[in-house]
Amino acid sequence: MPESIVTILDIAIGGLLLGGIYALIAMGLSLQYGVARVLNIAHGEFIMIGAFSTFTLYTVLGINPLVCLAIVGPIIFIIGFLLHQTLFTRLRIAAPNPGAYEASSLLAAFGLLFVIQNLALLGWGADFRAYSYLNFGVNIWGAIFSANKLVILGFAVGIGVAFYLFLIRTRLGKAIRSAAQDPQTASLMGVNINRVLSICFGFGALMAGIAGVLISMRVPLNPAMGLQYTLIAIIVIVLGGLGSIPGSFIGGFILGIIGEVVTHFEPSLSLAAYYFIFMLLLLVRPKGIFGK
Amino acid sequence: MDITRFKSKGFFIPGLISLVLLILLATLPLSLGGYTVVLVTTILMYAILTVSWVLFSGPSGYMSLASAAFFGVGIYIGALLLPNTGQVLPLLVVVVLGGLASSIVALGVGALTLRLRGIYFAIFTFGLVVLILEVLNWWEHTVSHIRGRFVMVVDNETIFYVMLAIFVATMLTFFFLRRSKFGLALQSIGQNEEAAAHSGVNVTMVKVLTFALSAFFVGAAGVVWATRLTYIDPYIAFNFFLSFLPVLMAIFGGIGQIYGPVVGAAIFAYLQETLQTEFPEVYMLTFGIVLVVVILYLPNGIVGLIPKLWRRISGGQHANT
Amino acid sequence: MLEVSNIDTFYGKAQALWDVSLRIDEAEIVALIGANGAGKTTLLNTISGLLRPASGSVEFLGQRIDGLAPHTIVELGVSHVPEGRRLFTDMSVRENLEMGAYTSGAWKRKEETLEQVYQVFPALKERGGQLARTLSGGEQQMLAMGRGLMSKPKLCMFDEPSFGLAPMLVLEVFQVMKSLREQGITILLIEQNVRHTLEIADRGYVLENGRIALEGESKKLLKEELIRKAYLGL
Amino acid sequence: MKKRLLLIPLALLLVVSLVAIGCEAEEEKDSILIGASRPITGANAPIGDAAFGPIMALWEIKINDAGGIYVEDYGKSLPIEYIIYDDATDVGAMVRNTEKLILEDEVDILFSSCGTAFISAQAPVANKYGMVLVTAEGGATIMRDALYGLPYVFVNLPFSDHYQLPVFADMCAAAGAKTAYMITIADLHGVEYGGVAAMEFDRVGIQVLANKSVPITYTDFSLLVKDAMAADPDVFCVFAYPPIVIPVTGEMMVIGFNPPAVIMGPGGNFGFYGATFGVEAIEGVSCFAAANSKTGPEFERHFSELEALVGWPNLDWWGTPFYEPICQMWEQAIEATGTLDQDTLRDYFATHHFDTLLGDTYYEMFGEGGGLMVKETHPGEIGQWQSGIVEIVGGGDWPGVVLTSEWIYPKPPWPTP
Amino acid sequence: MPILEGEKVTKYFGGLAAVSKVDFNVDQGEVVGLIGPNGAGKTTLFNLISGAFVPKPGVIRFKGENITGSKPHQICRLGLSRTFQEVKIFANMPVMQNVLLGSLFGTPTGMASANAAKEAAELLDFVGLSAVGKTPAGGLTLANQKRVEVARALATKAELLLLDELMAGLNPTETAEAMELVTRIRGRGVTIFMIEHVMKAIMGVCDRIMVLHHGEKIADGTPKEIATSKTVIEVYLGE
Repeated sequence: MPESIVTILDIAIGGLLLGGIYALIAMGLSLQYGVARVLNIAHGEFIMIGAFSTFTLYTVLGINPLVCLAIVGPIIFIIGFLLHQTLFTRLRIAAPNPGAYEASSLLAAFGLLFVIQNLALLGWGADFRAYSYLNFGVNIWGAIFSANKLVILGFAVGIGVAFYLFLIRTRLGKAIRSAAQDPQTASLMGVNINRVLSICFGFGALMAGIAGVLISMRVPLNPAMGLQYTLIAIIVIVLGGLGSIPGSFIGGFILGIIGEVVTHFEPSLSLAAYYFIFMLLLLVRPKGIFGK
Repeated sequence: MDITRFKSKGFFIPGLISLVLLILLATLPLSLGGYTVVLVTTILMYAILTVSWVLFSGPSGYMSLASAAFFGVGIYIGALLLPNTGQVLPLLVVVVLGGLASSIVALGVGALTLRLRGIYFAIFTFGLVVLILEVLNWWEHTVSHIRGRFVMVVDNETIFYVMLAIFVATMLTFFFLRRSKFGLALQSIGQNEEAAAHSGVNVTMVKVLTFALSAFFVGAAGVVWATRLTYIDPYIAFNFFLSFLPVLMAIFGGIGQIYGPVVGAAIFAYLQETLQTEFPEVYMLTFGIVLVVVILYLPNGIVGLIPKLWRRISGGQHANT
Repeated sequence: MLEVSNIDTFYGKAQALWDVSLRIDEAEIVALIGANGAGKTTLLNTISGLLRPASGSVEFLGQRIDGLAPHTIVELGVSHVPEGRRLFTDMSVRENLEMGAYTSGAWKRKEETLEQVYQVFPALKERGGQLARTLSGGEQQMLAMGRGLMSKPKLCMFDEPSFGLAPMLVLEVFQVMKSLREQGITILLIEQNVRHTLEIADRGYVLENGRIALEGESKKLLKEELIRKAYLGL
Repeated sequence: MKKRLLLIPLALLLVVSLVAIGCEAEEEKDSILIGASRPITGANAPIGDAAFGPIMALWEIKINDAGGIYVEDYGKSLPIEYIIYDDATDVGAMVRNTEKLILEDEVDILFSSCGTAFISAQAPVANKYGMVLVTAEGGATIMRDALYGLPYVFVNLPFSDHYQLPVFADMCAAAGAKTAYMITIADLHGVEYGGVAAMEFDRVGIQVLANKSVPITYTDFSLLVKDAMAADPDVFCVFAYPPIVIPVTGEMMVIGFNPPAVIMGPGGNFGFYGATFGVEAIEGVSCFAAANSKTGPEFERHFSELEALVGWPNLDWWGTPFYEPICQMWEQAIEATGTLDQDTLRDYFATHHFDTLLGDTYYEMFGEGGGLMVKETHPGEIGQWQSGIVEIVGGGDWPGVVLTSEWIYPKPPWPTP
Repeated sequence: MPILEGEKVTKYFGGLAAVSKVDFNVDQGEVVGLIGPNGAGKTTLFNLISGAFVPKPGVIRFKGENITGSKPHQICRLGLSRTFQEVKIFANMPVMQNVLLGSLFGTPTGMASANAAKEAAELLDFVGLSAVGKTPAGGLTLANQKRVEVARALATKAELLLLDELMAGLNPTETAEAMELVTRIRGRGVTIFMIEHVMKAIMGVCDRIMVLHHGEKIADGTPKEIATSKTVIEVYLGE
């Protein structure tokens, strides 16, 4: 196959692979912000917790990282659910209006960021932790990608599609969508709004935790690693339109591809490009690519 | 408490009290010296950032996360014009230039972001910090090939007095703006921008000018801060935590009253420093818990306590509603 | 059927309802009349659980429901069609209706109920797949009412269903009310259009400044001096 | 209104008085106070944990078990006592901590913060107050330029042109390498190493095919590594930190990019680099390293003590051999001068030779300014992973250099999965 | 002489014309009503006149001057002021300052503070809100909030006032009071262009009525003509 086509494949598939993880973390944040109205700046900390847990389970107990998904995911869901039930539900009830709740929950999440990071530091220490898993090449039409990245992409797409179907098809999914638009009216329909919002927050945390499990196969871990992912997630949810879960999913892939294209030409500007495009989009189309 | 008071009255006695306390504060380095000066300088820096944030974001309702960008611009101007290799311009001139540079950035950003409201404005201004950081970093890395800049070393007393002067200027501006026609217009924008526009307020101009004004003080403080840091690179200058801190400190202190942001900044800075130095292992944990507890139990910030306590002290009088 | 006894309700620190009592019998249309800000919506919100009374009680079919969460109250058979329609604008017409049948009992029978609602509002059937936001004002109101009926309520509370509708559509809304009552649904109705409301209602309450100022049979109320002056402009 | 205005300065005064209460009166000297602002949290925490931090901990035990350091001014041996503040990897906090240590805690000795940018900012601050600062983690040529104006600052760690990259370039040229490809991190470290490497490769006739810089928070290196592979260089340099070095290594294994020489730094010089991939997998990867257990008996003690304290994955074969001498020099300087007076100590550091882990140790002085540890003190510059350990394979041409193994060129292939 | 004229005023949202080629004029001193079914484009037309939207294509002239493309605050300062369908007041500001804002910023030259305060006090008295001048506007009843809006609009020295559903949500007594207020405003020499659903009100106070339907003007005439127009009855009034 000609060189240039392989390069284009490298960029395109590489972008999708990168985008998969972006999509996953952005969907999680989108649930937490778009539905539960918590701009969870501690989102990345759940990624970090997921990653560290996997590291420990794999290196100490020898549990396969993919099996960890099934262990870490539910636990982080429960942590997220309980956090929302105790902390954020209280704030929501106490807040005089939705704007005040957004502000107070953002700040509470900021506090949470510190608490979780410090607990991780006490638990795991500050040292770099890394392991290598499924780190071998898979050839796709001449372009080679590591197997763990393909697995990450598979999970991201699988979870994204499954979650989308869940939202569209199921009763709880519809409750979540209605709560996203108008929680008070949803409660008048019989939706237990506190529980549904907590479930959304829990799902958001779950997606972050799963992203953490997957990321841990590729990058070194340390307790301060979370914030960079939170920032990416914020960019993506704006790109996809605040509150739009499919938007976040597709937005993640778009950002991934943008990242790879810029990296191809000038890697040192890749992050600048993210923010530039993000800000440009805010100016030209603040509702996001898929917002109405 | 009427925060929208427009007509000014009774300046003399409170002005006199402020003046006396200001003199006390100004003579502080002589009486206490040493690290106290450094700590108070830090608190003044935080207070300038917080009050400047409240100056614009408080009444207008636009949550700006651009503080770190303005501060960074000031720091960079400081580093460029006050290098360790030899002073180009007097410190005070550079302070003003740093303020102006930040104001110019704010004017540009303000003009661009007029259409953005609510969380979009907040996210945009935050993106600005990272964008400037990344572009500047790229510039230093591939164009100027300068790997960090040493800044002129200035003695602590000078830093303190210049910071104090900027603080006083910020407070006076804040105080008079709130009671001016301009402040009223800004507040009307915060409550209903559309109605303000249709009532004859040039909303664009009011917003952009106030944004630039608030940026001026932050930029000026940045110049002074550069001389304290003594060495800067883009990552040091554009520290995006400084975008969040003023918001936290303002809410921590409460933005209903004029002294709220100052109290918030002072307590916050002191708490942060004490925790970070005395309990470094659990500093973040304690800090996070304090933050969550304040949000849960003191939604109006620390100064929200004062009216409550006052009422209790003065014998259970009820506040007028 | 519904017994509201001596409730006081606060909005934040401000008291909105003072010692309000109200009774609704089976298969009645009860009208709730009052100026803007008199506390009508607050009363509905208190009944449906969005607000909690500071004192007093609300009983539905003999069971205390004050203090229960809104979703529990819906399960018991009280439906609240809120002011301003409050549709889920990004969901389809059909999904909006399905949300109306969210309670566990109604969910199982939702296809059946859907057919019944389509009979009352045939226009909704044609537009089933459309997003709610794309409907006209009148259709949106129909959808809000239809959604309120999907939970198979015993008591249905309507908050200004004719607000913002052109005169022709207002009449249609009142027609629907009448036909619902004929189907055995008890109705609590808030309306600005006092004359029309009292004409179809059995009984009425007048709220003024958060207190019940008058109550009685609609026909009598129509003749009351206070009503004639304040609400009918006579 | 009055209440309002009153409260602004009152709040400030309150804080001020709290601080004042915190200050204690002078007591009889019963310990040597050593202050340090360290990254206990934040991005630099892993480095602080693995590098100078453990050296400080070991030294405290050693000195205090021996009854302290004899200081003639006080006529007795004084134990050492640390005051360590967290700077959360924030330069502003580091500056504030440093000033607090100097002004409020009045420490006798200031120990260094962690990271090149941090040291660069700490040096002028320490110098401003006349505190001797011997730097630990980090160092760069920009520091050397500044040293002329910083008489109280002494730099220990070797850096790019002093003398790592000249040695590495010579090694590559001698092995027959013709081309090089560089990935550098977009910060001070990257600029420095990228720039100096370009000069050194040019000097020995190696063509630099590309120098790609990447932002600190970048995580996906697939395209870059593929680009590097397409360029087919003889030497592949990654001048970045562990969060970049490790994924780049992973990518190289995935696509089978195996140039004859690979240098990873900093990152490759830590035990956890080997632990991540398994030491067999990284056979032949080069890094910056000064010494290992085989360099000499003192080094064997040095590394075994550290390993017992922090574990093998946190061993650092580049930094710690230069950090332990910091402590040893302080001890010798205090005992020799009999004082904790900073000016006296500064002059002692500037003019005397020390006997440390590294052997004869001394500084090259920059005019009236500070000092840089002379390159003749370095036991080695370049390491390479061989059979599970970092062997020292490159160094200068002075007598103190101890190479523990031959450089393997070309590097053996990555293992097949 | 027309104080306000519109020529082929058009506004598209997405692909749909909310207002389509509407010609209109309002004469000095007139009270003109604008009616039509929900979604007919009435509020959009007001937004176009007051500068919130720019017509494309179309031209709007006020006092003979082309104001197409002018900003809302510029149009306001020329003497064209408005109220809103959903009240837009400054809820946390005292009633007095709501009005003051209009006289400080909305007048052609801008007023000195003392004059502005005097003017605002006079207007509060005019709309009957003197007693609540210091109350935060958000605490008032809907009817009174609408009065605050009217006073604020008048404070800008308005020559033409756009009233968007002044009576929506008011009870009959309040509606009657609002009609009386409209008459008194007219008595001050202010021209009025008003959207209204309450037919009794609009028939009672207007000199002339325009009817919009699907963004197009379908009728324009005296209340009597409108009430008997076949088209209007068909699409709007019903039997």
